[in-house]
Amino acid sequence: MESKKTLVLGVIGSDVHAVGNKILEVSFQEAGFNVVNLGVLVSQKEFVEAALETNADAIMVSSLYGHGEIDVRGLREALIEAGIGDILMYIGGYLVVGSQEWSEVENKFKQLGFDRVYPPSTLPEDVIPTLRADLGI
Amino acid sequence: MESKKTLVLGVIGSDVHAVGNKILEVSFQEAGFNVVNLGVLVSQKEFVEAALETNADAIMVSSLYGHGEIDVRGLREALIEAGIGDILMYIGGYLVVGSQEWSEVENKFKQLGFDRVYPPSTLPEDVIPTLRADLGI
Amino acid sequence: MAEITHNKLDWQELKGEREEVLAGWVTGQEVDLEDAFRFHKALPPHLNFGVRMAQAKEEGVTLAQPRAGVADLASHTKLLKYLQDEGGADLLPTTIDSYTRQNRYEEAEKGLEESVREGRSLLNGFPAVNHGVANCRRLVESLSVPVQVRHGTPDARLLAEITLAAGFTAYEGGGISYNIPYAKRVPLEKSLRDWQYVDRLVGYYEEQGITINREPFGPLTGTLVAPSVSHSVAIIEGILAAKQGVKSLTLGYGQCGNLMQDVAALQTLTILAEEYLEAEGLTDVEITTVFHQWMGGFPNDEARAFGVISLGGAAAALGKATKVIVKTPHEALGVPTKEVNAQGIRTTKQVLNMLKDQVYPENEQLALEREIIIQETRQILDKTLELGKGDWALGTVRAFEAGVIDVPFAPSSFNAGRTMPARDNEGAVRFLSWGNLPFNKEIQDFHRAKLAERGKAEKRTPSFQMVIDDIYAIGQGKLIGRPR
Amino acid sequence: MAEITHNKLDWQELKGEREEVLAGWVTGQEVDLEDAFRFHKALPPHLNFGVRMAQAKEEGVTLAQPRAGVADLASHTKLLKYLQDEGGADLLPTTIDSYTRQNRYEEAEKGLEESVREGRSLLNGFPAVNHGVANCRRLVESLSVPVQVRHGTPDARLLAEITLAAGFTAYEGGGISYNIPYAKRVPLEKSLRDWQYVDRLVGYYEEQGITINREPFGPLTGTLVAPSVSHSVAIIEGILAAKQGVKSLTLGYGQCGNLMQDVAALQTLTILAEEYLEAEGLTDVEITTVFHQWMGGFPNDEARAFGVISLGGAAAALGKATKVIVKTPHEALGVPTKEVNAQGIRTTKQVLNMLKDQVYPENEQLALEREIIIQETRQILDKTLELGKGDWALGTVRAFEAGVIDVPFAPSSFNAGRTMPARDNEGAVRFLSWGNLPFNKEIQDFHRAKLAERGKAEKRTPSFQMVIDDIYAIGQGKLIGRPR
Ligand code: B12
Ligand code: B12
Repeated sequence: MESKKTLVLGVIGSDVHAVGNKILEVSFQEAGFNVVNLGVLVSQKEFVEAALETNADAIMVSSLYGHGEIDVRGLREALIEAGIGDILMYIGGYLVVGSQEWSEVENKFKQLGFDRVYPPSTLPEDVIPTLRADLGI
Repeated sequence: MESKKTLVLGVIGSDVHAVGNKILEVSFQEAGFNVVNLGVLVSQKEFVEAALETNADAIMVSSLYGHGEIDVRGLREALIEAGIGDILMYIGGYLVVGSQEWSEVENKFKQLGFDRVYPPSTLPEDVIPTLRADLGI
Repeated sequence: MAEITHNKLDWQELKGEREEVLAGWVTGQEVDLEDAFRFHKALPPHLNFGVRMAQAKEEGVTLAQPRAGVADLASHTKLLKYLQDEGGADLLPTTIDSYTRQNRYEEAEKGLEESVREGRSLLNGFPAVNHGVANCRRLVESLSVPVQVRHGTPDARLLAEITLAAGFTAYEGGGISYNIPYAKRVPLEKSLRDWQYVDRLVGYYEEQGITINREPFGPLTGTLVAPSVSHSVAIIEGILAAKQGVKSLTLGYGQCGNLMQDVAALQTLTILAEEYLEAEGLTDVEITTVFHQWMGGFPNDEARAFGVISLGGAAAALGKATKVIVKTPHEALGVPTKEVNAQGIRTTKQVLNMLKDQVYPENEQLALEREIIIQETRQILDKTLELGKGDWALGTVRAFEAGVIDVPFAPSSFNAGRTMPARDNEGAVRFLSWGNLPFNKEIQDFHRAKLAERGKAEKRTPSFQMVIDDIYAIGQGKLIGRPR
Repeated sequence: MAEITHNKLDWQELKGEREEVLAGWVTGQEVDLEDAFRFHKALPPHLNFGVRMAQAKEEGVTLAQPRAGVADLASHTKLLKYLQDEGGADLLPTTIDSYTRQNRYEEAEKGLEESVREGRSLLNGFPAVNHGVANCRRLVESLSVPVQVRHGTPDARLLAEITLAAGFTAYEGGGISYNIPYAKRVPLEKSLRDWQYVDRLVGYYEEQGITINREPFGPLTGTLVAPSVSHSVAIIEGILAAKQGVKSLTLGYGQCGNLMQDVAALQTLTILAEEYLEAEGLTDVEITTVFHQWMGGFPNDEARAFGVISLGGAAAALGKATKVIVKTPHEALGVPTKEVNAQGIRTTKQVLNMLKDQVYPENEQLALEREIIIQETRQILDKTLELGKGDWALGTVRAFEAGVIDVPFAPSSFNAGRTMPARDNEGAVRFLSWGNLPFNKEIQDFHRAKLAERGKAEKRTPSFQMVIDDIYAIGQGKLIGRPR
């Protein structure tokens, strides 16, 4: 299909949690998306470049190991600089060290430039309908 | 020995918890007391009568099943009426239903006329020295 | 009193007694059997306890059931719904308060009133007699899983009349198991006969096509009760119940703590029960099992209590019990809140689910453990029947008199109390002294050897101190009360 | 780079490399080996990890060790003391943060500073390199049980230099187990060689009479890793370590969830390791085992998590692991507080204590399970050695290239990633596809049959969906991901 939307997927920073990433890849593919999976240990630069190169419709960032807060700072700015500042961007996983009040975490990451923020026990089926809606499909 | 002090022991009310009672009996005996064990399901009347009959030095009440609060009301008064109002009286076990702040429970039972109040995980060795002291031996 | 027999009571002849029983408290007047039958027949099958148990047995899964009861109806309903919805309880209880258990309905009434006034339960359970039929029905109707009456009542006739009429579909207890651990001066003849009444009532419901599940209380005093002792009691009560027409029977056993012994105990319970029931020609009874998580003293610490609870769940699953009665992390702290109670259920269910497709492997040691339990139980039961000259009820009375059945730490003056149980070097419950339990030399030698082995490992002669140490052990974080 | 071999590195020739390594961060200058030896020799034996492990092995008990690490020294010390005193931890960890693991010491420094400023840890562990030798020593000195460095670092040379000099007596990791699950683009030649450096350093300590315990990371990706795969890696890393002079070795295995398989895995791990080490003439190595409580996704609910933790404790005790690494009831919620961490330890210790005198019975199924693991592991290891022409290091590189060793869900591009593990109908981890694992027909048929059996029970053809279901299963309260 020509109309397939492209997602760039990856686990940011020094994070190596690979299992959720693998499942998301398979699930998004099965849901009809074109998935560019950068895997684990992905830098901000790699996200930006991949999004540019593939003309992506959305970036799906994972962070499981707790350093997400540090790792994503400046990502939205880098996207703006690259001229794709308004690309849709989701994040999910264990976004901070320890367990904090979810609404605080959500807020923090929205301010860091994410359109949607997902807690750890999120299943692919919890995300796909929203993603379709946000992408207008 | 002539000088043996006599303890009246029993589990008050409709309470049938027999294990702790058995252990207390054996332990107090081994510690050199003369033990009159009324067992479980002991009424206030039985406590008063046994104390009178055996010329007891102390009454050791157990209550494990949670109704202790209701069961012991009036016991001190009954002892006073029987002319042995100043007999030493201890209570121990699970004194109320559920778990409440210990200091509150202790206070409540002191007001109900007990000289000492013990929480459930009390071991015989936690009590015997104090008992000796209170009885002046 | 006529000499007790195990024969079926004549329903017509019970009329007079029933009237007396129902007059025991004002709510007795609410009992109307015809109406009760209508109510039961209208209940959907998923609310029938026996049906649910039979289904679980068929599927080979273990169901989880908590204990719970508070004084007033609204709070009790809320509690059970919480355990069902948030705890995931497969089966529900209604634990009865201790005054009701001693038929002291006035005191229960006072406790109930005071509880309502103070806004907290001053009773350790739900006074179902005081609440009466109509109120109890409201409870049954508001639940979506079956509910059972759990108590500890030597004379439970009125309680049975009221709760069964109200639509409860399961009733715990028996003439031995709700007397010996729960009373001091109630003669066995009396409690056996009062429970025959209950069983006959259940049998009468069965005659109308209404299944009421009956469950003798397996763990007895909950404290180092060896499997053969509790099996003997469970099987006798099973026979006595079946003689009165009970068709759905759940036999119980309380965790001892050695996994192999616990599995062997669960496996032998059904084998032996079927054997002895069949010998009496009682072949149309559905037998299921219940495993009780550790019934003795618990650790104060919640985290440690979770460990004890989980091990109990594991033994239940590996022994393929039909249901497990769940403890809570606050067992050693007091009657739990609904939240804490639900935690115990969820921990248990996680363990059950993770083990449900696994088996405890057949092996020689397990076979030996089963053989010991089978031989011991047969020796007790056969001697009991002999004493009763073929009558189980009479035999039971005489067996207790003779110490042929003897429950450790029981408060009843009709229990000999001459045995002394203790753990062996692997933590299995054995006998340090077996009193008058009619064990043959082989069995006696077995116990002697097992305890000598432990004594040697601990460099001490087995004595009552060992028993005391074992009583405290689990509460203090271990299974065997080794000297420090 | 010269072709890798498993031969012992020449300590003198390492001089230059050591200088480079120590120059990697300013605290490298603090390392003074003579001073380190003095410090270690002055440590009382009860603080030596290897000594404690050997003692536990001798006594046949299982020790409990948590994971824990926060950014700043004072908080980290407080945390470990709490786990020791309130949790009853027998052994302590120091979990290193993820920046340090990737040698990003600047980022670790930033995280550390920010953590101190904000008064909460922004790092997921303790940045030991940044803290340096003197600070780490303060930590070691303030504890009363042995402490180990736990991390996930492909190039852990500087971290080893600093922490060993600081008096840590145990060091986790290895050239495979801290690369394949923890990195994406680090060639095995590089990580193997960097870990030979670490092992040679440990060997040098051993030459001075100082025992440093080494532990390959057993669970790898923690997600449905079959025993033969993790055993192969553990044994290779054990051989590689011993070749460099390591004398105290703890081999690991992560709980799969089927009790029989877990017990068989623990039993075979030592048997196989001794066999393969002996074949290399490495006979003076003390081998102990570590069991990791379930390393995959946990349930969110604490009560359910306690159930998973307890089952792990039970498997560790019944499999007679020398130690168990403990999870916490907040595993699925985030890095735990010290209180929650201590709860996990206490639950585990209750289970360990209650099972420590019990055995998992020998039986045919267990023997079969052992046989499968032994055969599979031998097939993998023998092929590896063949590929390496007798050299384990070279063989490892080639085995990974060929998919002869293949870790499921590993992020490394040097891992073939062609296998697909799934649970069988009893929950044991089997292979749905074994990629290039060099299994003979018998083994292949075994796995095929096992998965066919499950497929039949679930009325579906085994596929990746089954794998996904299994990944979520424990988190969702069950062991096997059955279709709903
Ligand atoms: C397996 C595991 C590991 C394995 C990973 C192997 C591998 N290479 O993949 C190993 C053992 C190597 C490991 C290492 C570490 N781990 Co780890 N690990 C886990 C564990 C147990 C399961 C993760 C998992 O695979 N889950 C299953 C998958 C399917 O779920 P998932 O990853 O959560 O992904 C789903 C959702 O989160 C969501 N999602 C994820 N990303 C995104 C993105 C978007 C856009 C959306 C919409 C949704 C979404 O959808 C996914 C699919 O359903 C979790 C705890 C848990 N969950 O029980 C800890 C956990 C994630 N690990 C943790 C930590 C700290 C570490 C370590 C630092 C070690 C340590 N201190 O113990 C290292 C870090 C290594 C590194 N540099 O990254 C912490 C994170 C804590 C925090 N943030 O507060 C956790 C929570 C454990 C804990 N409680 O301490 N870990
Ligand atoms: C075994 C047991 C039973 C057995 C008793 C068998 C028997 N006849 O003895 C059975 C199963 C029959 C039973 C029944 C019931 N039980 Co009960 N039982 C227990 C259990 C598990 C252990 C008790 C025990 O034997 N401990 C070991 C002995 C050695 O310790 P102890 O009894 O506490 O005694 C020691 C100390 O308390 C102290 N002590 C005691 N008395 C005194 C007195 C003095 C003066 C001093 C100084 C010290 C002292 O010294 C003793 C020796 O160390 C406890 C919970 C627990 N502790 O883990 C619940 C528990 C006591 N039972 C409880 C309840 C509610 C009941 C029931 C109402 C049923 C129910 N709702 O579940 C019935 C009541 C029956 C009745 N009418 O009494 C509650 C009480 C709750 C509360 N007060 O809030 C408990 C705490 C369980 C719970 N968390 O719900 N129980």
